[in-house]
Amino acid sequence: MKDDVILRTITKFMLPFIQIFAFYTLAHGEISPGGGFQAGVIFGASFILIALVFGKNSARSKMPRNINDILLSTGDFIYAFTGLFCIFAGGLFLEYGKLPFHSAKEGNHIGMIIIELGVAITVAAVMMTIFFEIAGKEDD
Amino acid sequence: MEMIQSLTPVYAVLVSLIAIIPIYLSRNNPNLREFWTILAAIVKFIIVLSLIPPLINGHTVGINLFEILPGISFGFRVDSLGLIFALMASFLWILTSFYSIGYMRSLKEHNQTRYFVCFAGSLSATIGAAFAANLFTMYIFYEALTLFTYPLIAHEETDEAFRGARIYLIYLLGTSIAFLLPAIIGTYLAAGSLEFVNGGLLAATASKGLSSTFLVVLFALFILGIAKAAIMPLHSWLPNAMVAPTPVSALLHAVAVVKMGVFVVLRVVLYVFGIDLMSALGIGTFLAYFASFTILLASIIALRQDNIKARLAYSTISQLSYIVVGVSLLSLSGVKGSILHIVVHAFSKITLFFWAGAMAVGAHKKYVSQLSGIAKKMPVSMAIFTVGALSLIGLPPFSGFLSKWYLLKGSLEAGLVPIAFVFMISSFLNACYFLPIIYIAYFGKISPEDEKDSHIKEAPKMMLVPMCITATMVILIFFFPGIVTSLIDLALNGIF
Amino acid sequence: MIDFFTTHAPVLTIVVFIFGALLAPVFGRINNSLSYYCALITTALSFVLSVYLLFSVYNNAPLEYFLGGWKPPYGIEYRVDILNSFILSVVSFVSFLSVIYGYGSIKSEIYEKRHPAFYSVYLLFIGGMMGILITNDIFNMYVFLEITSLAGYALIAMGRTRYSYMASFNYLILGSVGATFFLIGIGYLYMQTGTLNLTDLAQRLQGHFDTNVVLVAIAFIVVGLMLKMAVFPLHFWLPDAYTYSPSVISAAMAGTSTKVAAYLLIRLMYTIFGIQAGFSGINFSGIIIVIASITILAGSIIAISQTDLKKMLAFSSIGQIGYILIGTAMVNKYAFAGGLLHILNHAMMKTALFMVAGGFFYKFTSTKINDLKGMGRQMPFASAMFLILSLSMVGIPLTVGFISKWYIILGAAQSGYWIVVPVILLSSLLTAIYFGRVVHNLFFKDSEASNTGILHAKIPYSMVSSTAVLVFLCIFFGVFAYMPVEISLKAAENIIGAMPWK
Amino acid sequence: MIEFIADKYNFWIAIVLMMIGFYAIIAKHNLVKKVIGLNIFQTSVFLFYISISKVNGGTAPIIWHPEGHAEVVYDNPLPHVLILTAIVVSVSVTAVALGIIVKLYKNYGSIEEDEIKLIEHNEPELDSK
Amino acid sequence: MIAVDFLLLLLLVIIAVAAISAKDILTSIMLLGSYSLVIAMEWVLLNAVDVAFTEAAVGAGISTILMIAVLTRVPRFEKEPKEQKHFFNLFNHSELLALATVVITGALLISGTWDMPAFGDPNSPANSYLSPEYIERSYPQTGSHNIVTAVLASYRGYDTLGETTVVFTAAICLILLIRSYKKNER
Repeated sequence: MKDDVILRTITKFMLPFIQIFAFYTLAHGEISPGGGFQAGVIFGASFILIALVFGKNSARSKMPRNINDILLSTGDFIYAFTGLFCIFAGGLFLEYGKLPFHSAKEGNHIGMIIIELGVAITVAAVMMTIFFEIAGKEDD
Repeated sequence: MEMIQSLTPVYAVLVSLIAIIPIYLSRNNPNLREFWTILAAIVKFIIVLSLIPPLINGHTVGINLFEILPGISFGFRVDSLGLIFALMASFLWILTSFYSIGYMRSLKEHNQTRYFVCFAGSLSATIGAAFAANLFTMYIFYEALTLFTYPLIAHEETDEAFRGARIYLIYLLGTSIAFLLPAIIGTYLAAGSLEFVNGGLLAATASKGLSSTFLVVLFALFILGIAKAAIMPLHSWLPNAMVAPTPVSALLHAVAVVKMGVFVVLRVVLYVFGIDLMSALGIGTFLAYFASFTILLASIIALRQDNIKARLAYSTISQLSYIVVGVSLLSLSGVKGSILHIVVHAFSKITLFFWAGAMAVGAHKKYVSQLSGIAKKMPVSMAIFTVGALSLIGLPPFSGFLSKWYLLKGSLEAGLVPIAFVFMISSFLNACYFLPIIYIAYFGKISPEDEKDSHIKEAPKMMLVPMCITATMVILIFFFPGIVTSLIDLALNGIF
Repeated sequence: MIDFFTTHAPVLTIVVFIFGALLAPVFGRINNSLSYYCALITTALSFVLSVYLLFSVYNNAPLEYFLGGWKPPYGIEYRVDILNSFILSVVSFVSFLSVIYGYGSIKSEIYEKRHPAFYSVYLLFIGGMMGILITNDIFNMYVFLEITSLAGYALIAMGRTRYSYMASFNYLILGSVGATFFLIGIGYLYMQTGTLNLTDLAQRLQGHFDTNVVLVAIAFIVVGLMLKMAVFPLHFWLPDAYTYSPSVISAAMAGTSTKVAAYLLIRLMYTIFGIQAGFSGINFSGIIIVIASITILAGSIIAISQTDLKKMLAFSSIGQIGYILIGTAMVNKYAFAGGLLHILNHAMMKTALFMVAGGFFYKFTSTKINDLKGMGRQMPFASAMFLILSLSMVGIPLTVGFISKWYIILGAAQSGYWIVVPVILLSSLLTAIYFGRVVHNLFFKDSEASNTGILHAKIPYSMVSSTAVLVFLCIFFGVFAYMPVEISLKAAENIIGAMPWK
Repeated sequence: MIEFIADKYNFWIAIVLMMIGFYAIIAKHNLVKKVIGLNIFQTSVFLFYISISKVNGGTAPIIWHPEGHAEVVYDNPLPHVLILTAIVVSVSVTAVALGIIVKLYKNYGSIEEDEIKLIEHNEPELDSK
Repeated sequence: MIAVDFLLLLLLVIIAVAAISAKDILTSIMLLGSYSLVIAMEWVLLNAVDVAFTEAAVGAGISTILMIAVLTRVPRFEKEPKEQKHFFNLFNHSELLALATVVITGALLISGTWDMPAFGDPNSPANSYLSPEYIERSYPQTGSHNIVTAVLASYRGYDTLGETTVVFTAAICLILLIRSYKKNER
């Protein structure tokens, strides 16, 4: 598919929109369908699309394996650490209400956004990892 | 009878167990290795001897090491019954050790280290069972003995040896797991404890309304589970185990294994069920008849055996049942006779097995039919055999007479005249299978090849001396029975 | 501080695994051995925490922990009582020792660059099980069940043979089917009750036991868990999985994974299915006892015919799971304690046995029973440990194997399930036969020229010492059984209430 | 009778779908087919859960107008949450299964279960990796 | 409404049967993708929009791509099974046995639905016990308009941590299983 001009052009054109849509899904997870997981999948899918259209090397150069591996842990770490932080803030594990914000409701709200971000990062990294590992070596 | 808290019985058990380590470590130096064996045997005997004085003064010695589960503890308790067994076993271990050295070296056996290691382990298990304070401890040592003697029987590592050892293991482990263990569990369920009690552990529970069927079944499980006593039909491991080296057979058939079997039967009858409960249930009489069947049948089979060791094995099966019958008579003389017979038979039969080993080493003979005229070449051995054989037949002035006397008296005391007849017929049968050997050895014609064969000579001194000692003991006990009977009386004090 | 610690200990026990698993691959980028220490510290920490939990709940009331601060049934609840903290301790202990063992064996069996990922997956595997054990929310159980299963599939596939992949795939399919059955069961229960919290579920199920929905839900949950537990007709995946996985994984799995599934079944049986009551005229405990008896006998019989040591041990594990089931299904204090003790005892014995098998493999790259001839001379220490463990498996007194069997038999006699007694005795005999065969090969046969493929001259101390610790404990708890017995009796009392004598 | 069917047909069809997937898992020898069957099986279970959550006349559980939303009937949100989690689990299992299949093909040159077992039976390899 | 629902479900059955019976695995995979899409539509119909979104992204998107990626490395067509009798392999060697198992399991499941609350019953335990509470509390307590997100991230936030860990597990498992290294590939 690497030689199909139309496909390449359209992909180039669409990619920013896909990624912006991913962020939209993440940010609007609380008022409309969507959330961290879906956002992560879409964001990961955008890289898979790059790999499909421009080749795996090209995708890998945009998202190197090392960074990908670290992101894999980072997202879940943000989530779990938020939970742990709640303990130190005087609450129970994952009790966002005790986070140092104005009110319990505020804390809950912001806590949810933080963990959704964590989920999105991990899921995006996971989707890329799964695809790249299953699809084989970078060059074939 | 107060209990003296003392670790002495523990030491008695541990001596030979610890001796395993130096024996194993000095595996490359046979002399040193044998030195350790002998040393352990002697130390053990001395420790056991040191237990006599407190017992004479009417105490028991013991210790409860640890409680494993509620009501089940691991502990030792030395009473005179156990002491008799332990004395006999540890004394004969010294002799057997010397004898083994001579036997193993003259036959240049392989794997001698394993042999001596397992031998030491077996002795620990034997003493442990003798001194066990409860059924649980006894069960442990019962199983341990089975496991320790397995390598000894398989020693030759031929197919036949493995087969014999496998049968041995299947019979003994199988019955003990399938019958003895449930019996112990049943006892625990009924009595809530497993300690040996003088009047009988279960005697107290009889009044609590336990159904007699349950108790009879329990007793049947015990008897089936103790395959080491070789009561028919669970006897066939014994002839099969004859593939072992002769010192092992001597140990198995005279001292450790089978004697532990009947010893456990004694413990069960006297200390778990108790005389009163036994006679109330009527199972004593039943057991007496059941075992007397073994006495007769085994003697008859022994008549037909040409292999020396097989003949001795069947003789052992029959003699063991003497002891079982004796105790199941439940009369004072009967029990006394049966305990005495443990000792007497041990000395007599180990003499005979030593003799069989001497025949194998000195003359390379394994069958009765080969022995004609052998007395000319091996006069000492044959004299010793004669002593052992006559003792087992029950003639004075040999100790066999004493125990048979008590047994006969006991059967009349219990009012079981048929049993008395069984004893008499069996004595006659004993004569039938021992006297021919003596006859052909002394009066038979020696074959020309044997006449010329210069290899046929007396066994080495290392073997001959222990034989002489045991034979002397056979005679000594007849003239000085007090050594044994005073201890027996002590043991029976609390029971009758 | 102590208060803070006690309050948060339940969740920390699990969360350390998540952190460990996340950090292991990151640290592994810096230095491979860092990931090893990450695994070591994580398992050690969780072991300390779970023992702390055990003592805390043994002396005081059960602990509750509301995750996110939401009260159940709205939020997820952790509930620690003696039963699950006991198993938590067992699992974390076995996993800790396995990590120590792995120091030597993983190096030789797994390619160096995979170590960080390996340790990470290992931590997830153990952490998932710990999560199942501690939670009081049935859907949370499912989530953690999947974490541990997924990690388990990958770990099994890391074995040295190519058939490991097939073993892993079969496990994956059957495991997923089992988990999905469990999920279906949860759905049906949710349909009937509208809640997922176990305590709440138990209350809301009262009076609904005779509905089809609940019966089907129970059937599916039980079948799903039995798949995970490898109970006899559903055991296909287990022998291959244990045989073809790396030594350290066989050891860790044998000690933990099936027991956790057994715990799940026990927990559900007693808290929500109401095994005591018996509903709709179905004798629930009778059915499980029959299944368990068949499992015990079948596992033991098939084990006799095996030619591979690890496979033999695997079939033996199938049989031993039956003991745990049979003990806990009898609704008797002593039998329950016996089954519970068997979780500890079998974990120690089987883990140690697989460790010894791994030692043989380390040295000779073979676990065929025929290749083990004469090993008694070449590896006397390992063979001696194997002998002790075999005796323990048979149930010789003064070893742990005896203690649990004793209590199960005692309970069987008390509750009148006499049929159990011959089953256990017969299986002890069968166990003696198949272990006797191996011991015979070890000590009484001369080594043959075939096992010349010696990989390493010497077995590392890490492998020997971790095995020796377990063997020592097998004897120690067999002699001084007081502590585990007390704990499990109290757990049994709490679960089924004091039963009158006879 | 018609009413009874109308009440239950949703569940029944979900169950039928489950069984189609389950059949593929058991009966198919092709490993990819097994994974496809597993996917169908699990997805159908999810359908069953979502069917539980439906309330007649309800709307999606999103509060559009926080003031006075009490009159609005919402569907049960809890099964949705559970299934969101379960979908993730399902795709994770699929990914791992596919990874194992790739490795199996590399080692055996086949993705048919019976062929692999035959190869292993005929030429078992110890320590082949 | 019911008609659309029923037709979609019928379509699902047809697609499922076609997917498992196709010999060409690529066809199977594409059918599986469409199965996911149709089921997502069904879920939209049942008002489970979040789930539908996820299923469309994951089931129809990622899963399909992954399977096709695998298919580039393995044979495309399913082979006819060789007749092979394995005694212990009860689960594999007979389609009849499989059919029997499936029928029994299905019958059991359907028998369970007999006394279930009706589809869409607002008074069923599931819909009347916890769910009203969630609906009532979620906005005041968390400020989230989407109740599903609120329950997912807050009330059952720990499940979601588990879920994130599951995907993490999947990725790390794949790294462990098939990541190839430059030298000395294993």
